[in-house]
Amino acid sequence: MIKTGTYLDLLLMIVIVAATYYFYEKTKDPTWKPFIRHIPALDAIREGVGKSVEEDKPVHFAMGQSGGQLYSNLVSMTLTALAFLRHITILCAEHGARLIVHLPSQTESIPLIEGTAREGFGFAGKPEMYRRDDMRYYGRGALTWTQGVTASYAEEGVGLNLSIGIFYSDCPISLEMAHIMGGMNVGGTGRWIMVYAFAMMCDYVFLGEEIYAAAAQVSEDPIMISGILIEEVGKFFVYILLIVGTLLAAVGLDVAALLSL
Amino acid sequence: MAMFRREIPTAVLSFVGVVILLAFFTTLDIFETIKGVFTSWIPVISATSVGLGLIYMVYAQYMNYQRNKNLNNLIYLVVPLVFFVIFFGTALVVPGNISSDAYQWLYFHIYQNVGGVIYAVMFFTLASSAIRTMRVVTKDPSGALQFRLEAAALMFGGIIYTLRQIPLFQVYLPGIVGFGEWIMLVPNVGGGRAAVMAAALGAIVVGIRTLWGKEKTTTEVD
Amino acid sequence: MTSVIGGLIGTLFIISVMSMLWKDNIFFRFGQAAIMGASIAHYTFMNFQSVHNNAIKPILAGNVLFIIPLILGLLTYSRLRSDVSWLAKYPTNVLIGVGTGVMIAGTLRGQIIDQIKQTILDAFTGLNGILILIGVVTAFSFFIFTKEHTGALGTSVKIGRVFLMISLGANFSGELVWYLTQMIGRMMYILNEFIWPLLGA
Amino acid sequence: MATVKERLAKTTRFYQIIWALCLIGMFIPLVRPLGLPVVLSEPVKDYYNSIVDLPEGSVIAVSFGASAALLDEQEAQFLATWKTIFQQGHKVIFYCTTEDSPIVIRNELIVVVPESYGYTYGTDYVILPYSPLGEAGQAAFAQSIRSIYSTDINGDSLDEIPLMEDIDNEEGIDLLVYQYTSCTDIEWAVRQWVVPFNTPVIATTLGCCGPMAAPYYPTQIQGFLSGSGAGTELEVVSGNPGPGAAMGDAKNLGILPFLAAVLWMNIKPFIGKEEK
Repeated sequence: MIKTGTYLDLLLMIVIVAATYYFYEKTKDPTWKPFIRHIPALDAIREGVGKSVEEDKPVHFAMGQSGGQLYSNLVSMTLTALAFLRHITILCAEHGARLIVHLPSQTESIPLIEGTAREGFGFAGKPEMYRRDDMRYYGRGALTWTQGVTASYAEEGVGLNLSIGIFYSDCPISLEMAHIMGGMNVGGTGRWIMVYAFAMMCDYVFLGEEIYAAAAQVSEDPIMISGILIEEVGKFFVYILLIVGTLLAAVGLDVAALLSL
Repeated sequence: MAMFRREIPTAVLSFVGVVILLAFFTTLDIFETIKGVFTSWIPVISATSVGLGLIYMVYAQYMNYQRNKNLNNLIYLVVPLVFFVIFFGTALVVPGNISSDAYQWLYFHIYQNVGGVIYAVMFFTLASSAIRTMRVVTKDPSGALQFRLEAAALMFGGIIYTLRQIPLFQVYLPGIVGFGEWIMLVPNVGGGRAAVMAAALGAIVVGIRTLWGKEKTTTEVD
Repeated sequence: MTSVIGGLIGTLFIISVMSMLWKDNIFFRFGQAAIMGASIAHYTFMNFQSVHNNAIKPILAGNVLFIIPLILGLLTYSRLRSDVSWLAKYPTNVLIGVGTGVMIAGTLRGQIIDQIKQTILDAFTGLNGILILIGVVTAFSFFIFTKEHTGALGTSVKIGRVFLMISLGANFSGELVWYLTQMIGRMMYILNEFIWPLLGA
Repeated sequence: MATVKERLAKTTRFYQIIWALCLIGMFIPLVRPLGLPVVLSEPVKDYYNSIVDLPEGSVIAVSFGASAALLDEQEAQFLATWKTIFQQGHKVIFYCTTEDSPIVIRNELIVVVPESYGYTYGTDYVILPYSPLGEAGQAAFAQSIRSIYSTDINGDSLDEIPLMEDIDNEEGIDLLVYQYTSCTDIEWAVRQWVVPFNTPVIATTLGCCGPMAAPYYPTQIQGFLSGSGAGTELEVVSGNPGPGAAMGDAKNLGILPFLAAVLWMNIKPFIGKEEK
């Protein structure tokens, strides 16, 4: 009944599901506080909102021109970006900063993004701060998106530019233009290929997978924080496979066949 | 009624996701069939929602203009609509639609041409950020020189692979092709593979949380 | 003549977009707004065509099941009215459900197990393979969040970050040369579509 | 003491000078070509061999996710690939995954002209229209082509097209040419074609995506072209000259001011020119 060639996948899946169950049970204990290493870029978000208020400029939030993917392998990154959107919305509401959200081109994701922003302002007790006209849509493609975002920086100014999500070749323009116009860049993407742009252009960067951990921390939700620990279990599993596999290969076993199970 | 807003949509999400996983892991045809149905729906749902973006775009431009009636905002309100009508109208009305000469002319000289420019602009923005970042040695406030290992690694990978891609250096810098390929196929693979695996684990954990019905962004947003 | 006019219009658009590198100006705004309209028109038209081909035609041919995704797609518009906006959760959740299922299924093998397998196999191919193994092990340790990066872990992370930075450098370089190509392409456009035809060359 | 704004303006002016020099550097070889030779790389050779090693009449699926804006980077790859495939007499199913693809592929085939290789539309090659597939769509295509595409680009039912008669899933495909412009999309091909079905896959993509494709080469993808440089290499190895050569020439001088600026920024601290 189980497809051959998927046994190991299933095993890894079971390990993660079991860890998920275990840590979700743990979250029921209100005294449970796991240690998570500090991610410096997180503090910078609050600092950037403060800077925006001081300079009387808006906070910009972007999850990428193609950051609204709901049905690809990058869906997790879309959801992670939404956790940051909720966080920045609450911070903006608390500090009285205007928030401009640059929507991705995937129209099917707009309901979710708009709902998250609306919910964030509502949660902070300032639903009146939500403005649909600050939800900016620029059509399809890096061209219109980067130009739309750049024009918005030029027209309305940029205090903090928080860019988190799925970024392709759109970010080298949006990040650099925000920098040139005096904005503070904080951001990151799980797409390794574009991390270089964030590392080079941001004042504070989340390197690759750090965005998942950081999203959990900003959410202050025990369930999301437990996700970091679940990931660590997965990493332990990876290290075990790497070490055991290398040792077995060293003694002449056919590791390729074993890992193809 | 509240159930239709939260619990049932979450159940739909979990059901769809779990069926697809079962299709992957099991040999039962039923799951494969249901998966086929769901995956064939995706392009239709996605494509049908396209008008939503147009509505948001026009609304935001209109409200911006209402709030601040300057020339820039007027341009943003009127010009996109004019070009929308020109392109959409040509595609819809002219015989041959997008294959017509008129549409091809618009497409080639405006859409495709200007589409390419934006990436050209990125050459300059990226170059300036690299000039700023790829500084291996800097001075600290006391005037002492500091070596920055990570900037050196970034520059090492960046400059060597750049030279490898430029014909001039391929010809006049012997070994640069092999060295560039080595950068791409050895240290890049080492670092890149780790990053790919870490990001994959992060994605799977978020995915399982989503199917479990515990992902706030999908459950709590109305 | 049509060709020269096309080339002239295209050249003016190129200059308008590039002018933002100098400073924000009205021509840049015009070019940007025009492209926004053109792009969304093309995108909308192609998607309408896609709906027509992939939903309407099958429905007319008797495959009534495609009414469901069509309705789900239309439900996304419920977002425009706050009293029924929750209906949009149905299409988005179907999309996320499919996306999550497909992602998990493929990621386990393609992004994790096969990568481990390849790393182990590489390790026995020589020095380069061992370097890859060291790179994978140390760079992976950077992504550990439940321990401070000190001691042995700290050393591993430092080495790992060097591998990560070299990888980022290579990525940067690939992009830089690509963008350079794009700039050259646009210069070729100006020459071939406008300057040479204008000069009669 | 300069203000932040003044310092920003000063550095921006410095960048603008470098940008202008790069532009001049690119322009010169376009008017006076240098004509330097091309060095071949392994992924390109393997890409080429994957096509030519297939028996004549094999079926190649081309997942075509082109972007019109990125043709400068990929046109040389496309033209050389189509010519190589047609020279070998393979059958081709093009399927369009981006909204630009139908126009781009039609324009490409006006240049290459399959009919000049003795090809007939419908029998030897077919073009399937645009559908926003994404990864789920790739999975669906591999499982059942007709669940995603009911007609070809001309609106004719797939059942009426001779080439598609016996083909409805990955079993009928001997090689997938996976063309994409979003670097991580290579994972879609790996996950939805290679992992479940072991379908041979070669990829054609942008220069920036090469490092991302490299971890999957040569075990999961058999070869890949990244960037216009690789397109030029394929032109050379396949003996099909195209637009790649002129691009290569202009890159030579265009990049030099950037390299000089990076060098200058690294020399500055040693000659006491560095500002705090």
